Parts: sequence; C-alpha cells; structure tokens
Amino acid sequence: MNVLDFARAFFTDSAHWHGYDGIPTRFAEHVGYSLEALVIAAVIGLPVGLVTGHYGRGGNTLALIATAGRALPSFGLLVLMVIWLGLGTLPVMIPLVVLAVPPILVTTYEAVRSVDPSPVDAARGMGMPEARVLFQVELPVALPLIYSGLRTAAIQIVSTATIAAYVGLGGIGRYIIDGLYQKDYEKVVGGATLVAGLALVTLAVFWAVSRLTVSPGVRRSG
Amino acid sequence: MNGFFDLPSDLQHSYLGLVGLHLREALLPVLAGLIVSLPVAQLCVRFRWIYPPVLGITTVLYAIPSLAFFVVLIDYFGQSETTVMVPLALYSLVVLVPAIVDGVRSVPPETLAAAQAMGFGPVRRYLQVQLPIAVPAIIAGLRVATVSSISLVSVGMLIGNQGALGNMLYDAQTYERSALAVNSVLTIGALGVLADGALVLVRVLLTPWMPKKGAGR
Amino acid sequence: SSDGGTNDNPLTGGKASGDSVVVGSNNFPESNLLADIYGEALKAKGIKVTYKQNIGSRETTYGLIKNGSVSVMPEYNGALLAHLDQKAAPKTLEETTKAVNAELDSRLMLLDPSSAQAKDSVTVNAETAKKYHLTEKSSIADLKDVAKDLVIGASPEFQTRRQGLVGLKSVYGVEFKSFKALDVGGPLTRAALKNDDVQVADIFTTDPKISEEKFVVLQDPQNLFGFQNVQPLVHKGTLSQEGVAALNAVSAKLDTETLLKLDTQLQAEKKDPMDVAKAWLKSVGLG
Amino acid sequence: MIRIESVTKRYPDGTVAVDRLSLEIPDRAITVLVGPSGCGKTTTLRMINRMVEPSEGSILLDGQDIRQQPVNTLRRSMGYVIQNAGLFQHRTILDNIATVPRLLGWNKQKARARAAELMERVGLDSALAKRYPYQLSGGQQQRVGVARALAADPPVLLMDEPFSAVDPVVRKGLQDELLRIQEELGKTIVFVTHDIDEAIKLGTKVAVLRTGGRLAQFAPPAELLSAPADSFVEDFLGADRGIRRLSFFPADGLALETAPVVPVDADAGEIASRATAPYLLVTGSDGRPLGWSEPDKLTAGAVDREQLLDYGRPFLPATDSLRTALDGAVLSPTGWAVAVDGEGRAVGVVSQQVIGEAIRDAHSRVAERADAKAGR
Amino acid sequence: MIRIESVTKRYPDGTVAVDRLSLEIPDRAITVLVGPSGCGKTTTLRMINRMVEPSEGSILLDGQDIRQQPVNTLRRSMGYVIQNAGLFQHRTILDNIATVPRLLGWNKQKARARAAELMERVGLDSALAKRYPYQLSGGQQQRVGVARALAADPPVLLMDEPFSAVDPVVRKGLQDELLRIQEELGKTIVFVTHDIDEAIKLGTKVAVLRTGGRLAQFAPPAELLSAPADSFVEDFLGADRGIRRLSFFPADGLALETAPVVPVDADAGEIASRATAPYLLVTGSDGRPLGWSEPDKLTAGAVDREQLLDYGRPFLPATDSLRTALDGAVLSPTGWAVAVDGEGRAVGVVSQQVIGEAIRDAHSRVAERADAKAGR
Ligand SMILES: Nc1ncnc2c1ncn2[C@@H]1O[C@H](COP(=O)(O)OP(=O)(O)OP(=O)(O)O)[C@@H](O)[C@H]1O
Ligand SMILES: Nc1ncnc2c1ncn2[C@@H]1O[C@H](COP(=O)(O)OP(=O)(O)OP(=O)(O)O)[C@@H](O)[C@H]1O
Ligand SMILES: [Mg+2]
Ligand SMILES: [Mg+2]
Repeated sequence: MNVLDFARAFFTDSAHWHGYDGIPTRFAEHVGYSLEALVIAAVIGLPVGLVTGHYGRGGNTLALIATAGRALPSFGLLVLMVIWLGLGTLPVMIPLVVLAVPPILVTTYEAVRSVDPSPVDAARGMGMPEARVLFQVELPVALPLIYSGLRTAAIQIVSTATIAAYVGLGGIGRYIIDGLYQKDYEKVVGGATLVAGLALVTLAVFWAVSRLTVSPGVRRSG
Repeated sequence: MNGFFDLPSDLQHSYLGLVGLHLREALLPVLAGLIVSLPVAQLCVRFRWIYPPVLGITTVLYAIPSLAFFVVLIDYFGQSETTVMVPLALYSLVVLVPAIVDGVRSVPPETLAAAQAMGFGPVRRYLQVQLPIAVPAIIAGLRVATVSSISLVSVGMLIGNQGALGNMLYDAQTYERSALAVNSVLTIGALGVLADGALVLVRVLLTPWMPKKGAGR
Repeated sequence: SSDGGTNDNPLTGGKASGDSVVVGSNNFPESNLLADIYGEALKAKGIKVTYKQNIGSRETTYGLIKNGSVSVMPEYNGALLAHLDQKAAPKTLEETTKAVNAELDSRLMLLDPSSAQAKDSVTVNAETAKKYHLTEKSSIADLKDVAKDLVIGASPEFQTRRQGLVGLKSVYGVEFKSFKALDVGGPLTRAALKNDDVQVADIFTTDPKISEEKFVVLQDPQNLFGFQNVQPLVHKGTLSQEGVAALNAVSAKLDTETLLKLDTQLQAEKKDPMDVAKAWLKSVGLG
Repeated sequence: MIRIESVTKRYPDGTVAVDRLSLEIPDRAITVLVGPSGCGKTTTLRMINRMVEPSEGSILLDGQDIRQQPVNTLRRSMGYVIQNAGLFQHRTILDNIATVPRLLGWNKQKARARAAELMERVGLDSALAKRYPYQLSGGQQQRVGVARALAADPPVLLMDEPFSAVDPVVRKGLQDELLRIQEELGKTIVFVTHDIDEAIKLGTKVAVLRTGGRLAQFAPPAELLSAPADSFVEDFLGADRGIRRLSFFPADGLALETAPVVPVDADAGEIASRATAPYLLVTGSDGRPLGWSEPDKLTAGAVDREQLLDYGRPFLPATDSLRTALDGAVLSPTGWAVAVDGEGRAVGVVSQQVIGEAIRDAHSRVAERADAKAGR
Repeated sequence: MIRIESVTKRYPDGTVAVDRLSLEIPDRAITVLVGPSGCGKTTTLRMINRMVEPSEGSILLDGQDIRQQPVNTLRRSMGYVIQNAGLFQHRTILDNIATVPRLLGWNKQKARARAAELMERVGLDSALAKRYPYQLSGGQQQRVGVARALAADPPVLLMDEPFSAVDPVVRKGLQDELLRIQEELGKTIVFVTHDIDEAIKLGTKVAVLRTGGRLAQFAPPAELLSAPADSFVEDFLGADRGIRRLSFFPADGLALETAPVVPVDADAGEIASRATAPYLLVTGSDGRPLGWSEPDKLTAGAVDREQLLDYGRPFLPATDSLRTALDGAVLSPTGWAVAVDGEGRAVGVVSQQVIGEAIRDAHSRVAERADAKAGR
C-alpha cells in the first residue's frame, strides 16, 4: 500500500464522513481553531507592524521578537501551557499565536517600510495627516506583502493546529494522533491530506482576497 | 534529582547530552536541505517555468504537519532520528529554495551582463558571481530554516522519544514536573536564538561588501 | 509493509541489540517503571542493557520487538492477546496464557507472568457516580442506558481496540455519546475525568489517583479487560538463560499491591522511576 | 510673497544644509534654485512647506510667519511636485489628481470634475483618466504630478527636480508646458533643479546656491549670464555663456533685407537688379527658401537646385531670439540667416554682421537699463 | 577593424531590434551609436561581443567572422563597460579590476599589480583599492568600470551608456578622462549613448539609429551637424546645430589684431596712436585683460577700472574653437573677443565680423574637401 492508497481508503470509508469524528466536524473544528488563532495574531501583529513600519523605528526589536517567537517550540509551549493551565482551547491558542505573530509582525513592518518613499513624501507635502498617509498611501501599496505575511502565518497555523489533538482537542490533528497510536496509516495520510487541502484552500482564499482588495495599480506594478 | 538540569532516568541522557542530540537532529536536516536546494534553486533560476510548480509543491509539503510525516516515515525508517530528520530537511527546502532563487535573481542584471561580457562561463558565473552575491539571502533563509528546525525537533517526542530536548515534555507531563517543560521550552528557544545569532555572525564575516546598516536607505 | 516485516531492519536505532539487551517500554509511567525494574535486574546479573523508553502504543512496540529492535518489553498478557486477536475472550489466566502463546509471533516468547495486575478499567468520576448511583459494586453494564449522555476519555488507541470501545459495545452494549482521545491513563485523562470534561475514563487499576479523587471503578464481570498480568515479552535469542532466570525472578516477586505502591511513589511522590526500580530490587534482594 | 529671512538649517547630525539664506521670492513668477548636488536646494524648498523646520531664521508668506498656521493647512495651500512624480500607484490617474480636493473635503464628483479639467490643462488625454500610474510613460506621470499639485488651485507651487528623471526630448516638452501653464495661471513657483540650462530656461529669477547652502547669486537669468557674481557662478554657468544669453534678446528688431531674395522663376533683369548682394536667396514658387547662390552663377529660368548652397536653419523674427538668428547665420556657408514667416515663406535675410550689431545694441540697452536702475 | 555586415536581430517575441545594419567601425577611434530609446543600440553593441547573436548577417573582426573563435576568448579580448558600472559588489575595487587578468590565468600578484596601475591610469586614488563598490561615488564606480574593462589591455572597448547615471558635472569629467585615455592607449571604442551632445563630443564617427534599428546616418560629428541626412537626424540634433558645429573649427587661424591692446599704464601718445579702433582693450601690468574702453574715454595714467566694459570670456587660439571665440565676442558688449595665452595674457583681439569671415572660410574649406572627395 502506498500513500495514495491510504488516502483513497480513508476518504472512501463512509464511516469517516459523519459523527463527532467525521471529516466535516473535524474540518470545521480545525478551521475554527485556525481562524481564532489567526485573528488574535493579526490583532496583535498588524497594528504594531503598521505603526513601527510607518515610523521606521524598532525594526531591530521586532526582528528579535520574531526570532524569539520562531525559536520557541510550539509543541513545547503547548505541553507547558497544558501543564500550567489545564485542558481547553487557551493552551492551544497561545502556541499558535506565538507562532503566527512573528511573520505577521515582520512582514507588515517590512511592507510598510519598503513602500516607495516618494509618494509618501508627496502625500505629506500636500498636507495629508499622518494617519491618512499610513492608511491611504502606505497601506494600499503594502497590502500584497502584508497578505503574504498573513498567508504564511495562516499556513503555519493550519499545519500546527494539528497539535491540539495531542491535548484531547479535535481538529484534523485528531486523525493524525489517533492514527499514530492506532497504527492506522489511513487516518494519518487522510489527516495529512486534509491539512494540505485546507492549506490550499487558505492559499486560494488569500489569492481571492488579494484580487478583490489590492488595487490593480499596485498588483501590476509590484 | 530535582535540580533544574537533572533529568528523569527514562530520558537516557544528561541535559547536555540532549542538547547535543537536539542540535544534531535539527542541524543535519538543514545542512542536507542546503545541499539539495542549491542545485534545485539553480534549476529554478535556469528554467523559469520550473519555479512556480516547485514553489507550489513545497508550499503544500510545508503545510503537512510534521507529525504526519513522522508517522508515515516510521514505516521506512522506524522510530529513529532519521524519521525526524527527513521531514525537517523537506521543510528546510521549502524555505531555502525560494531564498536562494530570490537571492540569485536579485543579482543586478548589469553585474551579470558584465560577467558575461568578461567571458565568464555559466559555471564560473554561478560560483564566482551569483552565489557570493546571494549569500545574504541564503543566510536569511538558513536562519529561518534553522530556527524552525530546532523548534520542530521537539515533536519527535511523540514517536518514541525521538524529540531530543522535546522528550522532556513527556516526562514533564506524566510526572507532572512543569519545570522540565519550562526547561525544554527555554533551552530550545535559547538554542534557536543562539543559532540565529551565529548565522548573523557568519553573514557579517562572509559579506564585508554589504553596506553597513544605516548607511543604506 | 505496516510493521517492519521479517527483514532485520537496521534503521530502527537498535544498534546495541548485537551485544546488549534493549529494554523498551510503552508511553506510560508504569511501563517505564517496569522496564527499569526488568532492565536493572538484568544489569545486576552483569548483562549489558540499553533502554528505549516511551516508544508509544503497543501497536508500535509489538512491531519493534518482532523485528528485534527491542529485545525485552514489559507486557500485560491480556492486552497483548487483545492486540493479537481481537475476538479472544479468555476466562482464566491459563486460558489467556495459552491463547496469547498461540498467537505470538514465532520469534517472540513470553516469560513467566507475575501476579501483578494493572488493568484498564471503566472508571467514572465522583459526580457521575453520584448522579447515576454508581458504586464499586456497579458493573459496566449499568452504564448501558445512560452512556448516551456520557463522554468517555482514553488513549486514542482505546477507540479501536477490543479492550476499548469495540469491546464495550459488543460485550456490554454500551455506547457513549462521544469519545475523547487523551493519554494512556495519564495526567490528561485524570485531569479530564476530574474536571468532568469526560464522565468516564480508562484509568489503570493501579493508579493511586483513584482513591485520591474518589473515582469509581466499575466491575468488569465479562472480563473484557481480561487478565492483565505483567509479563516480560522477549525476542528469542536475545536473552541468555541467566537473563531469563533474572526476569522470572523479578516477576515472581511482583504483585499488584507492590505495583500500586511503586506507582504511588512514582506519581504521588514524584520519584524517578529508575530510583524506585533500584530501591525495590534492592529491597527484594534482586538489585 | 514668500520671504526667506536669514534661514539656517542644521540637521541633527551636524550637517549645515542651508546657511543664513535670505531670498525674496517674487509672486506670480518662477524662481529657480540651482546648484551642485547637496547644496541645500531640497532643504530650502521643504522649509517653505514646513516639511523641514528651519534651525534659525524665519519664512514669511504674505508677511506672516508660516509657523502661524496649522501645518497641513499651509501645505494644502502649496502644490508640491517631485522627481518621478511620487504618484499613488494604487489610485487611478483621475483619483491621484483629485487627492487634495478630496482632502479639502470636496465631494467626489466635484473633485473628479476638477481633476478632469486639469488633465486637459496639462495636456493629458482624457482616455488616461482610468489608468494607473504604471501604465503611463515617465513624461505623462510627471504631467499627472503637476496636475495633482494644481488641483486645489494653490497660489504657490513647489517643484523639486520634477523633470530630471525623464529623457531630454520629453523634458523639453514638459518645460514648455510648465511655462505655458505659468503664463495662464500666474502661480508663484519655486523650482529646484541642478541643471543650469533648465534654470535659465524657466526662471524669472534664479538663485545659485553653493555647497554648504550659501547663496552665490540671485538674479534674472540674463543678468546671471552677463554678469556672474564670481568664478563659482561663472564655472557653474559653463561655456557658451554669451551665446546662451542671446536667448533673451528677441530677433524681431533685426533689420531684414529683402533685396537678396529672388524667386526661382525670376527673369535675368530681376537677378541683375539684385546682384549688389554677395549672395542671393532663391525661393520656390511657394515662397519657401531653396538655397543661396552667387548672383553670377544664377541663370534666369534654369536654376540648378543641386548647385544652391545650404540656407541653414531659418528663424521666425516674431518669436525667435538672436541666438536662433545667429545660429542660422553661422550654419549657412554664406554667413547670412534666413527669416521666414509662420508658413515658412522667406521674408528677408540678415547678415551675421547685422546680427552682431543687433547684439551690441541689445548689450548697450541692457547696460543703460542697469545704469538707470543704479541711478547713474 | 570591426565590420557589421547587413545584420538583423529579431528577438524571439518578434521585435526587430536591428534591421539590416551595416557599419565599418574604424580602428583606434571612438565610434558612437546614438538614437532614441529602444532603437537597438544596446542590441548592436552586444552583438559585437556575441552576448546577442544576430538573426541575419555577420560581424567581422579584422576580416574574420567573430563566430569563428570561442565566445569567451572573443569576449575577453573586448572590454565592456555599462551604466552603473556593473561592478561585482562582493569584491574589492582592486579585485574587480583584476577580474579579467585572473580569468586569463595571470597569477594573483601580477593581476593586482596591473589593477593598481590601471587605477592610477583612470584617476582613482590608490587608497580606494581595498574598498568595496558601495563605498564609492557613482563617478568613481564608473572609473572602476573603465579600469576593469581595460585590465587585460583588450584592443576593443564596448561601452553602453556608461556615464548616463552620473550627474552632469561628474559626467563631463568622465568624458574628458575617456578622451585622454583613448588618446594615450588608442583603443577601438564603440560607445552607446542617447545623448547627442555626448555623441558629438566623444565620437570620431557617429552612427545615428532610428527606432526599428535602421541606420539614419553614419558620419563624423561635424558632418552630422552641417549636413544631417534627413529631418529625423536634424530634429535629433536639436537647435544650436550651427553654433555647436563651430566646435570643430579651430580658432588658431583667426587674424588677431594687437593694435587695440593697450597697457593700463600707457601714455597719452600711445593711446592716441591706437585710437583708430572703436574700442581699446586695457591690460594690467601682468598683461591680463582688464576691460574695454572707447579710446576717447581713456585718460593716460588714470584709468577708472570701474568704468571699463566687460571683456567677456577670452579664448585660447591654440586650443579653443571658433565656437569659444564667437561666444567671447557675443558676450562682450563691444562685439570683440579677447585672445589670451596660457597664462591669461592678452595676445590680441578679434571682432565678431572677423570671426564671421573665419566661419565662412571654414565652411568653404569643408565644402571643397567634400567636393574633392566626391570627385567634383
Ligand atoms: N535628513 C537629513 N539628515 C542629515 N543630513 C541631511 C538630511 N537631508 C539632507 N542632508 C544633507 O544636507 C545637505 C543638503 O541636502 P539637500 O537634500 O537639501 O541637497 P540638494 O541640494 O537638494 O541636493 P541634490 O541635488 O542632491 O538633491 C546635504 O549635504 C545632505 O547630505
Ligand atoms: N531580450 C529581448 N527580447 C525582446 N525584445 C527585446 C529584448 N531586448 C531588447 N528588446 C527590444 O529591442 C528593441 C531594442 O532594444 P535595445 O535594448 O537594443 O535598445 P536601446 O537602443 O539600447 O534602448 P535604450 O536607449 O533604452 O537602452 C527594443 O524595442 C526592446 O524592447
Ligand atoms: Mg534635492
Ligand atoms: Mg540600451
């Protein structure tokens, strides 16, 4: 049996399509955790990245924070949080957010930093208030890069959210952990395929959002 | 036995032993990734059409959780370090290939034209011009790959204590010794930050030709 | 290709198997402790020992010992049988021993069983016990009508094992509302049961938490969880006669009470399993 | 009027970019700041709209210190145009131009109508309105930059090397356009460049700065060319100072001779009657010049066009300068320049000698005016 | 000699960048390719060192098809200089320059010694040797680019808009440097630019290309200015064609008058004896000019220097051109230009009229040569 056979076996088994352990439920759980973590990380990372990028200060500090964030092992944090906080979603959210903040923060900072200075200069010269300079001049141009940071974060979250299963939560990781202990490769491969599929969906969503919200002027010239 | 650096016997290693094991499990895959990604990246540069599919495949690979890889690979490599290292090497490819491709592509076209006009053959041009100029980009990629590799090794704990420092997490849990988990997380974090710092140092040493910070912009 | 096959697999890290005995364990503390005990007993006889601990579930470890990456595993005979034969339902220890020996891979052998038993069990927390008037006398079967409102927590493999959801349904007709995958009677399971995240859980009968948290272990009249005597599983030819004798000597000294006592030292007193193992071996004159 | 009063700018790192600079910038005229790289031109310009604050001294706008009004109000009253236009790449051309009106709170429709009007004014095809900056050539982008700065009809326009990134041909077009717009709208323009030719072409007055941000000379371009204040200015003006100065002397006063102009179908008598001139200019039946000939080489009715001498580049007396006339004379092997009307018909000829006299006359007129001004 | 024989380049996307171009590039001279953006200049240049292969036609080097030698050997025999220098940012200045010698297998020491020699030749301070490109100004980088191209002493130098990214002042310096180097080393240089002034200044011969890669004219610059082949070339040359052409006519043939030159301490008699001239040039005791005066306004022994008229910009007859002389004459209110020697001492004066005659003479000499060549 090769990987493809496992995947086919997994997806054709009708038992996998309903109930609390069915694909729809697990998929929805996974999307739920991932979205929640992404939103929290974005709420932390975007404003800080935008403001520091706008003023061009604190790049070194951000880089340090980002490195530290990347260096902390998500899995280790998860276990530590479970030990400290017990079971629940919070111990899962913390490592996911720690994982996702660095790429969002750093790319947002870089994106705003690297906006061509001359339109910004022109905007100030025509008497635009700073907030408008940030939101109406820098942000629209920085958007594609900012999306790429969010996208990286989202993919990492989707992939890493599987560890929630280790501490008894649901999500697609359930198939992988269960498969490991039950020595059931169908589940592992099926779970991995689902995660990869969700990653592709994520990519598609970002592509669509960027199509809709990035000005054609930026898209074509960037 | 309850000192911060005293480990339960079932870990089979001293603290420093685990650190060494961890570094080996984390760094060997990055090295392997680097060795593989150099030619792959060069192919992507040479034949532009290869790059998008390579990027697509690597992105999907990147999305597959490490644990899933581990479980499937147990079949081929058993519950061994190899099983842990193979996916890590794959992940490092995902970071390194684009980094090298972008680095090599970022070489200014005038520089390439100048090299071509001076009679550099393709191999010489790659080794003596493109690659050295891509060093900062390559190291930037290596930094990300190394740090995340160091962090990911810990998941190996789930496949029979192959997670080096991550193995402490299991004991922390089963014996309810949270200090072990703190130790594990902090040590792994510190290793990551140190490795990152070391790579920055390597970059500074290798690229005396880069404008110093602040001189630019 | 699911479990290593017959070719001796050089990639499994058992490089020491040539000249030293590899003692493995499953991923729960008691298994670690037992591995330490058996391993140290071998060491006391001057045999070289390497440990390979926390490997994972039986589904994994059985493959490893079969192909020789591991030489000795502390096993539980009933559980092993259930792994080898989903349908087996022995009524006595002898039947169990016979059945498991019949199913065992030809490269493996079981040494003498000890009298120490550490069974999986269906255990409810105090709240649930109160709500449904369950006592130590109640049987798993008593859950039949109320199980649809209860969540059971256990290790992931419990879900697909006969000595798990499969057997609970076929033997007792009990079907729970849902299953929550946790760990092997470890801290997650205990915590979940205590916090009422799950109302029912698989807890080892040797777990000191049972009395501490006033959990109620339900009776298993149908012997679904069978006989769970600690019994070393050995890859043939890796252990000398002397080694076999050493392990049998240990098994002879082990009983359920001892195991409970040692587990308590491990979990409540947070002692290192190796220290516990050595101390006990010494106390019985085997260390 | 903008008055810069003894302004010094010292950057935090100690660089003195502008050193005790005083300038009176005339209203409704183009004032050009010119000087070598790093001499403080940009700094000076940016102090006017307070993107840089002076370290010492003050700047007055219509007699009032510019620090007395809110900074954004001040900036909105001044258009600002920079190199590469600094367009907003995420906005269409129309929306780029409408930016300041929108900032001032105009409604979208009104702002866009205004933007459309300005596109026409700066010579942009209305078909470009919906495009994005990347779809425009450099010259077109620069026009959008100018239109954007003009959008709210600010009395003052600040321009920082606006045309230096486009190629010479396009650049010339943009300069002409700017002169036209200035004439039509009468803005007060402060224009920064490091190109002395551009400064001379555009400036009503030119301020030459030297490195260190000190003023070397502030004068109308003709005066700059005729009387550079010192060797720095002289070197900066470069060679050709005399000839370039001729651009400021119109050619309309030149005494044209019509006698040497003969139509190609002239008869022998006519040719003979004009033979006093050393050369005759033969014109075609449409009146356009064909070429020069010595009178005795000209046979009535049988002009060999191949044998005619090149007549150089003709000039239009009404609009061209003595520079063009002299160039025409120098280019022609005969030393005579040809004057034509708007249709290209020869209206007369003039010798290099006469041009030389006209130049001398112009010189003395300038000198007289200077004397009168100096009270001499 | 390089011969381009009816070469056409069609890019894979169908663009015809060069269309049946034939050129004979003279040895030991600078040939400039000039034309509007996209006219195929770079493509042509790159076909010479085979960085682009022609679609049709062939290129001969000393009579031999360039395809007959290995491509890298060919390239190493041709220096290549481009905009922004294209330096290797990861190598020191010295190692940049030593690149081709190293490629040719010289040992490190010899290559570096050669590089140091070349740094001096192109006017780079040896203190820069150990620096990296980012530490150099644009002009210095460009010099490194030239030095690098010269390092292996190749007979041919290909230069693609090498100076277009530096500012005008530095650019002029680089152009002068190139002319000096060319004079010293006698390389065959093919130089691409889109700046017609640069083309005229540097080119021994100039090829004007039009969009579509067709040759419009191939001639020495003076001929280009006096006889543009068509209106495209004429427009491309721009105004001032006549005056710019004067650069090619030396001023050494001008008949200088010494009579109007009087020293500041001249006595009344001497002044009177020279009063036939309309103006007298007063010189200081060091022989340098002070200014013009009408003879009757000049009082012996009491010259009011303030009252003297500006003498414009003097010219050096030995090295300057008629253009400079004319400029001097036009700049002076008297219409006379002052000739000086190397020390700045007045050696004579010349009226604009005489310059005009000299121009006409020069014209007719050129015409005679052309006639002679045409066999007329
Ligand atoms: N923010 C700053 N901090 C420190 N020094 C500065 C700053 N901005 C400009 N300078 C310095 O001040 C001097 C004048 O700069 P400015 O930009 O005004 O020159 P410029 O005349 O516009 O030059 P260019 O022609 O190159 O644009 C230069 O020496 C420059 O390096
Ligand atoms: N690799 C290529 N593929 C397709 N078309 C090309 C390629 N290189 C150049 N061209 C086209 O060929 C024409 C001539 O290009 P070339 O670079 O030779 O022009 P150029 O005269 O050097 O212009 P510039 O002054 O802008 O450098 C242009 O239309 C250009 O777009
Ligand atoms: Mg400036
Ligand atoms: Mg080109």
